[in-house]
Amino acid sequence: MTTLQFQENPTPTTQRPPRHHWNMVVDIDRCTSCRACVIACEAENNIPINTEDRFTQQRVNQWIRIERYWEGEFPNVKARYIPMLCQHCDNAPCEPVCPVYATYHNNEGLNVQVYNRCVGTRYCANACPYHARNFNYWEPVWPEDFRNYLNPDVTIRSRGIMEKCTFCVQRIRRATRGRQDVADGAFAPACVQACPSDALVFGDILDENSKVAKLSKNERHYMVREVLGTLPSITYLKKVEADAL
Amino acid sequence: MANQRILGLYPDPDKAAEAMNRLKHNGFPAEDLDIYTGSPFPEGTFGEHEPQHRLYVFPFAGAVIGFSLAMLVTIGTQISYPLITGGKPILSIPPMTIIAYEFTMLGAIIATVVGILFESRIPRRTLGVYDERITDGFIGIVVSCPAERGRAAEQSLRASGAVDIKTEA
Amino acid sequence: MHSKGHEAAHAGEHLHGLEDMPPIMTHEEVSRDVIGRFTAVSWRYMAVMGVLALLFAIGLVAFVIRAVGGFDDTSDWGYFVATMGFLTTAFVSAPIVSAGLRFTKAHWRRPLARLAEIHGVTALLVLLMVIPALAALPDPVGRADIWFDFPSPDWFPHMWTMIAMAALALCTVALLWMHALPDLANARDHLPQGKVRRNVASFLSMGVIGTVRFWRVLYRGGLLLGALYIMMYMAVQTILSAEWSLGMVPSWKDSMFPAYQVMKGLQAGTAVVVVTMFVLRTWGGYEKYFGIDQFWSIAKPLLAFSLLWFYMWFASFITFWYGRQPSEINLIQMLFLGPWAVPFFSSMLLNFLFPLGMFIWNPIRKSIVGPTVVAAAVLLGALIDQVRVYVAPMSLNNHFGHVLAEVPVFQWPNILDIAIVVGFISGAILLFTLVAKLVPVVSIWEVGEGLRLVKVRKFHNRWVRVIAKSH
Amino acid sequence: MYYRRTVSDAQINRELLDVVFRTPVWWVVIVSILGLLVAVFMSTFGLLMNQGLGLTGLNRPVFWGFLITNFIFWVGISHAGVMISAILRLSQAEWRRPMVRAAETMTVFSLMTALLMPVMHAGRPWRIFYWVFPYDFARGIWPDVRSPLVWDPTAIITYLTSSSLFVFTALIPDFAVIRDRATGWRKAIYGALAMNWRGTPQQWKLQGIAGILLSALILPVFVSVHSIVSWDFGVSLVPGWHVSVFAPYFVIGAVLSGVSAVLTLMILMRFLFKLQNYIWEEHIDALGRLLIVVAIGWHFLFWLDIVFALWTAESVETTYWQLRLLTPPWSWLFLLFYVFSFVIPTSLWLFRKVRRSFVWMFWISILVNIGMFLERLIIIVPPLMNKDAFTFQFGTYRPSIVELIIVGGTFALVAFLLLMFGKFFPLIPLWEEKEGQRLVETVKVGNVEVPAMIKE
Repeated sequence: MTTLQFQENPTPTTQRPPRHHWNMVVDIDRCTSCRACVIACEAENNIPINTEDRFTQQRVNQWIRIERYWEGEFPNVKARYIPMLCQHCDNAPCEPVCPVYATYHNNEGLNVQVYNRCVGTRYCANACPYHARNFNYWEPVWPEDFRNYLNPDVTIRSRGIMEKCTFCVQRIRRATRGRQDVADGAFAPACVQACPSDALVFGDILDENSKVAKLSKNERHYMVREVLGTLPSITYLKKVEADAL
Repeated sequence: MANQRILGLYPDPDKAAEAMNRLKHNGFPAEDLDIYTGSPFPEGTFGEHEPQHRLYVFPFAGAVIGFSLAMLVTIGTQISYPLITGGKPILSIPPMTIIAYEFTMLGAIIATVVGILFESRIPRRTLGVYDERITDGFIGIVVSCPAERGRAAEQSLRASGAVDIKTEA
Repeated sequence: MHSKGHEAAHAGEHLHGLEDMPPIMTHEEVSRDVIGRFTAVSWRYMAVMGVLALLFAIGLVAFVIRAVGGFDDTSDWGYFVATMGFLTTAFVSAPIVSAGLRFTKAHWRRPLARLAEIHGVTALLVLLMVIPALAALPDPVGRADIWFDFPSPDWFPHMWTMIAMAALALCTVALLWMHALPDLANARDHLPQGKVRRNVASFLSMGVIGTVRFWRVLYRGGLLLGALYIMMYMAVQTILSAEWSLGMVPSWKDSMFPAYQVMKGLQAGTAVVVVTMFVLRTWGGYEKYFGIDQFWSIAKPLLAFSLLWFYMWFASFITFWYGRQPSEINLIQMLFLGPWAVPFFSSMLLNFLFPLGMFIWNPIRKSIVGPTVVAAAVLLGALIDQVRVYVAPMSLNNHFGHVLAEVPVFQWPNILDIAIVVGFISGAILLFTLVAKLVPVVSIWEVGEGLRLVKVRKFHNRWVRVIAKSH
Repeated sequence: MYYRRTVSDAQINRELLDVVFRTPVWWVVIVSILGLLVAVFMSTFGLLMNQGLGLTGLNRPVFWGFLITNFIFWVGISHAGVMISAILRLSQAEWRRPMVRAAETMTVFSLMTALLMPVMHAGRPWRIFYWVFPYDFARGIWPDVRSPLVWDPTAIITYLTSSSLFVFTALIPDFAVIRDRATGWRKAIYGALAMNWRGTPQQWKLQGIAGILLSALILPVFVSVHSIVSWDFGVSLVPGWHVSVFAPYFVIGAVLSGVSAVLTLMILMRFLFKLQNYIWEEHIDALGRLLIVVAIGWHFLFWLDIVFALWTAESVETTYWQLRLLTPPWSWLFLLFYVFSFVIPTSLWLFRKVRRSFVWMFWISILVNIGMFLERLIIIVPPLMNKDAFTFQFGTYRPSIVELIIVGGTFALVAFLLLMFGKFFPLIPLWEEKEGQRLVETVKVGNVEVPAMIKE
């Protein structure tokens, strides 16, 4: 009886052997849905401002969003929150469908989006089971006095291309450039940094004593839509029921 | 000595067939006789000699070329840009089969068309001795023979009711 | 020699195109010849019957032993179900060949339409085999099945499957009998008095007289029944593959599969017809009717079906391969690349690669032996393929749940399985040999009609065949 | 049966080349109107390119809409050409003769139109040719052969090339006919095209073989093309798209829409080009019967799709079927599509009179194609609208005016191209018609003269 087997990601000889595998842990129990992560992300990554008509057109551009579910009947209604962002799957359904290699998997476990390769077929957005990809339907514009607030480390995406959460790859690059090893928690993506209740934890799963590595072994851990076999890089920790304690 | 091509024009197939028989009977070998028609007739309607061709070689050659080209492109691109997408193997066979299939068919088809043109000997430099009425349903019989036999050929053509005779040195 | 029946003023002089004209007989000759062979019972025929009957008996014994063993373990019944699937795929689908060719008004179908319809009678055998196969099915609750818990009486939980199968059997018998009526009448009129066979024939022919009205009804009714048969065959293949193959495997959602099985049916059915033609031609003395024309023409659809075999397989394979969900990876392991890889690739060879490699050469298509060899290979491949498709799912030890968590190991046939497979297949052939003595194996009236509609004439300097449109 | 009216070769030339030598008024009028529409179409494309896809009705969950539907629709239409000519050539059906070339030509033009759609629908059209023809080495990378969107251009360009060559090969003898009648510059051009064709037995034999051989080679391509298009959906994990039956289902659907498109074309040709002597009741009757068979086969696969989606009764599958079948407007569209492309064509089985009436068949063929357009829309959009697990706002897709203009414009474009072709080349192969006329025979059975064909 052979049981479930996945093809291991083949590491091509020409690529450097993986030194890091960036992962994130999201503790649902700590999330208060304050949406600080959403704002931080927009500020860090030069995301066009989601004006009112963006909402009415249903073309909101959010790299991270908070999914809200209601449970139970009034008066005892429970609100559930799940921060949802690109899961950087190891078997990402969005990658192979791109005709021009605009998105592929790099050797640090990141699902990379290459803006100037993208021709905007939007096939990846259809393929993504987590609904984490955004398309620039319009040319992004900022008010005149906003120009100086834009982050110089991040490309401004033109109209007609896909974009999504990059795990703040610019920060990763700054932190790891020319270094052999990076201390755990030495840097973090904007959302993680901004999270007041430490619901989001970021780190390198490859070193065993990193916070991420420990938390992801927590008994509450699960992955979203695990049955699809996409092997996400984001582990979620279940809510602890107050009445269960 | 110069070879001469004589065209006899016939309004209906029966006369043409008769002319063919007569010419053959008068010692003009079938491979020196050619027939121009405005539309296809069943093979051997006029008792002409079997057309020979080697068309079937072409599609196979084309298919081989197309297939190897496809292999070159698919394997080449995948090996030279070893980027992992969706955890699929760097050398993914199923997608390669699809592209290889299309290239193979494309090669075969292009080669076939080339073969058809080549085997029907077109494009050719000149039209040669010819008559517009042929595309109106007339039938032209062309005898190519040494100049001194031209007279005999012409007679046989006339004898079976050619409405017109054209000669080209 | 060919001059008979040719409208030739001067058949003496040799003209192009005469040599490849088929010999032309008259209606009377055909009738006398076929009726004669129909009544004659040679020792060879008896011998074949004996062997087949023996094998079938052994198969039945093996089946009884299995039945005593009980119906609880599906893996016991894998090979039995596979045999059922093979009979449905190969023999029961044969009438589709004749029906389809009737639609396209192909003249070369005339001699072979009847034998294809006789093969359809195997549906009766399959109808009987369905009963134990149904008993072997696990309880549908908690697993997918084609009836979606559609209410069926407790005393007969699987009534709908039975009804569908019975309808198919009824339709094929009707198809055979209807098209045999004129020939039965012929036998009634031309067999000597007092012979048992004559009485049977006259009973079956039900006093048919070839009035204009009768012929019109025969023509229209034949087309209608043929259409019904094809549609019903699709339904039955869908039910069989859904109940005993797809439904056995959790999370096997392959909407292509029933269509794939139907297509395999067309391929194997055509192959059966080819092989039967060869047998009848070589040992039955029917070489006048099954000529190059038949083999050459039927080779083309056979090639087309072989190509479709690969096409449809690839279409579902690429879906699973690209999807790469855990259960899909296991499914590929189970069906193609895992323990059942050898059967799969051998059937790929026999059903696709070999026919393709042979049939792209016109000389091979345009021969007697070529198509026969390919058809035999196709049949062998079809058997292996059906074994793979039915035994692997039946041998799973958990048919419930939402994902296919494990891949079953390869299951070798034991002696009982082999006896069952061989026995029931020879049972089907036995059925054919029996029915072939009940109705003429070559349809006299259709061949006769064809003779009236085909003429050979002189066209300027050559001979041509002139074929009239029947309507 | 099919050739009861016998026409002489000269008359065939005269009647079928009429439009080639004498420009009728209706042609000028229609072509100029269509040209205007095409201009509107192209300028809309320019606007879209200039302003960006914000002009479309697409939004965050629904990334693909009308344009992709239109793409599939036209690829589907293009399948008529090979369906008709190849299969009928191989089976040597006599009634193919008047319709082969028109069908093949329609294949070519509808494929060209289909190729426009992905270009317009991409975010950066000016970059897209790199994806189709990888010339742009600035990126230092070639397309990813693993992507279905790379299989697509490969297949479609193969199909386009081969069907154009197919049309051209069969045109050579007719070029010769025009060459012999034309004068001046026309003679020069057609003469060059005819390449001094003379019509020797050798050349005719090769024409015959070309018909059979090319059909046999193009037929597999034709099957592969729409299968590959279907895999754009089939291989992705979107529930409702990830279905294994899509390949044959799309192919047969394509044939369904294609055959009815050929019907429309035939009837329009008979009406516009005055081809009463060549296109008769028998032809549309035969096409009608073909339509019945195809519709039934298509329905089998359609039914399999539904049954095996609901097979395991998982919510991911049932939700979008609820959307398709029960939620307006989709429920209405679904009903329309089902009636138009299944109920109507199959019920033709019962009505021989309808099958043989040009007016009826014209409207029916139009309805079938409307139904097939809806089918593609229903296949594509509802699964996208429904990302089952998530709560955030689900887009409802409504095509914008721009998309509507573009979709409408493609019809004008194809009609325009077909009329242009019909002006300069005969839409009915002259030599096939002449051959057909020649092979007519009758066999006397008893008192009736049964019409017959000469077979070699």
